Amino acid sequence: MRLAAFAALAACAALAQAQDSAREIQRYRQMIAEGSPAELFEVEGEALWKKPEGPKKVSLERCDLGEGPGVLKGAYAHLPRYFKDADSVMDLETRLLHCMTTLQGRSREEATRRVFGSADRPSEFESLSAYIAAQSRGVRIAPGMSHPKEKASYELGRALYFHRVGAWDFSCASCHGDEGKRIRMQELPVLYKPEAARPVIATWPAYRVSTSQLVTLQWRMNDCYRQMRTPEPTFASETTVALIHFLTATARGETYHGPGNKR
Amino acid sequence: MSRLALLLALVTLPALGDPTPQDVQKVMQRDFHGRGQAGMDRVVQDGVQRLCTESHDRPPAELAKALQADQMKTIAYPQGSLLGDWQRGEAIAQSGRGLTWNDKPGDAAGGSCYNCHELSPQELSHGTLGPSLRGFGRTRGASPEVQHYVYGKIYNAKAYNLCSQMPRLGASGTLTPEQIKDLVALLLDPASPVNR
Amino acid sequence: MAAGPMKMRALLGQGYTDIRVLMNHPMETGQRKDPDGKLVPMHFIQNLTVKVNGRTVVDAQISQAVSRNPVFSFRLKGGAKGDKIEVSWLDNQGESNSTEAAVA
Amino acid sequence: MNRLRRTLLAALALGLARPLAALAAWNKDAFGAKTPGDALKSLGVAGATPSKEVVIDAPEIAENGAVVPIEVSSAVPGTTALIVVIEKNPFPLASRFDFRDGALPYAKLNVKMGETSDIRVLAEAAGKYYSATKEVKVTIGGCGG
Repeated sequence: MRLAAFAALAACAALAQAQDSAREIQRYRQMIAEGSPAELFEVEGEALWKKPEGPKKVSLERCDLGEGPGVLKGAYAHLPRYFKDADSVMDLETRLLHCMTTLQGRSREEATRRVFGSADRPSEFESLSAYIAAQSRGVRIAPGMSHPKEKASYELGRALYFHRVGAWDFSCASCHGDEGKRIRMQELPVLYKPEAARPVIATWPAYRVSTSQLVTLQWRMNDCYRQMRTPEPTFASETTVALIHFLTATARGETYHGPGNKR
Repeated sequence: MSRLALLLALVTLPALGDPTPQDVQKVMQRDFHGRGQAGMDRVVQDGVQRLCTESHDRPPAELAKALQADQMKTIAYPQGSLLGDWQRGEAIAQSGRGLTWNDKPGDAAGGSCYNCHELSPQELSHGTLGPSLRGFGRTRGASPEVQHYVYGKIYNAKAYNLCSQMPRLGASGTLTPEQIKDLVALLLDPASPVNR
Repeated sequence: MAAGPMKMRALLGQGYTDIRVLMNHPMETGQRKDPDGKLVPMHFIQNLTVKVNGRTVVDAQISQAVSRNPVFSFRLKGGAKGDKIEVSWLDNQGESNSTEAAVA
Repeated sequence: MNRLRRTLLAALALGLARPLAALAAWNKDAFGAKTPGDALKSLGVAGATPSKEVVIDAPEIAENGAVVPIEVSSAVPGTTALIVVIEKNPFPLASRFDFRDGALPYAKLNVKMGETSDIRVLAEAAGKYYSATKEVKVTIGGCGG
């Protein structure tokens, strides 16, 4: 009798424990979000933006991110978008690469040698992304949606989201397809739905506490495909831009408030 | 293959202008590159992936049945007991490594089980993409039939539910038959924490 | 980045001043291996000092158990807009850095 | 690197920064101790009274042991120091904060935890010590690949 009562008590405790776990993880995330080292990367990124580089020894300060040469305010919130000079849709990192090769005269090979950094040595794309994204704080997310190539990019991104592929048969929707699911303790936002995409996209790029790195959306696409057991998507390729475009377009209307914090 | 093509043609076609899985595959073949053990052969969809993409994971029943039967044929059962060592099984269930471009080929892979399933109650950090497997063997026992089912399900989940989100852990070469037996033990052995 | 930038903000709250400071530092424990399998030498901040208008108010000794890229918050009694806050650190390899901000 | 650092390095080279180094004391014995008991002994703490006035705000579960946010404070009148001990870390003493007139006995910081452990915080007031304890469970997040 006492044993049965004890077992029932244990079962109740286990249920309560599961609910507490989720709540406590929420609190954990909230607490780490309160002081973000992302700001340190913004400082580095500003210095890089203004630093002369490449054979032409010029800075990126004349780079046109879509709002005119050198205009940073709101530029990130309006990407990805179509650029006439490149006749293609570009996200922030792709556009930065474009400016490195055109303005600074660097080769694509040299400029993409280290697109994702380490805790000890961030990549220039990471610091630059933090700095530039921060200049869109308070601006509504509104990527390009009108040019035929922008529409095609969005459609490709959506098709990629549901495309099952790789050694484990995953699509993005395998993990980000149903409400209320988790991998380990990590909640999985259903990113093809606006209400889920908005808070996520509004805080990328972000400082990732588990690796002490500033991570970008190009990195996120790359590392999801790695975990999906596919080969590697090329940095700044149409595939990665299209997925970023689809996710950002799904989040449109939200006010940008990053760079944020991630696990 | 021609039978498959014919069957696929029966599936509702997406709206005109939307990229088809064939279009997407072509883009991926251009935009991806092989790295480490993750070769470009992996962006070529097989029949299961293609049908599940086309049908948004809701394949017509007839078609699903036919393809599931094909998948069932991929499962190779070892001789004798399918019950391995649950302690090794626990370690395999915990590990999320294997088959990525930065895993060393030949290094033991894990099953990533806790990423999606609850198993041992001691592990609080478990996913919920798949059903909870806590107490799995308590109600089902560990008869040869149950062992056979569990081994097969881990080896090739698509043989049971064509568009399941669970990887084909044996058929994809992720786990060895020995490792799958250890996972069967983790789920069915009465001494396993899953059942205690 | 050994000793990169620091960032601080000091805000006047209800009866106290809230200071938050970010520091760029690897906070190496001496137990981590680099990608080549070599141990990364211990490298961490040991002392942290907070001064208000030149007077020390917090003196902290910290260990390698503080996370990489440390973030600290402190609170001062009262305070006034324009008070000069200075935070400085010194690590086990003799490196140091400091930053200043006025209470806003 | 930044200008400030260059200036500081130059100052170091000239020996100008030496007073800063001389000011700073770091209790090598306490921080090098491998048990909480030894660490506290090296800090001169003989015993501590459990007190609800010593507050530890930390999540009960942390998804990542590399960054565990904790907020510590004391409402014990006359608190002049807060000591943070992570019981199961290889070197348990994590920090000691000395507060002078003008500072509240409060600190927020992120710490590393090797495994699930109790965090113990001691407040020093008028030569006496008061303590509180809180357990933080360290788990695994993400895909683990």
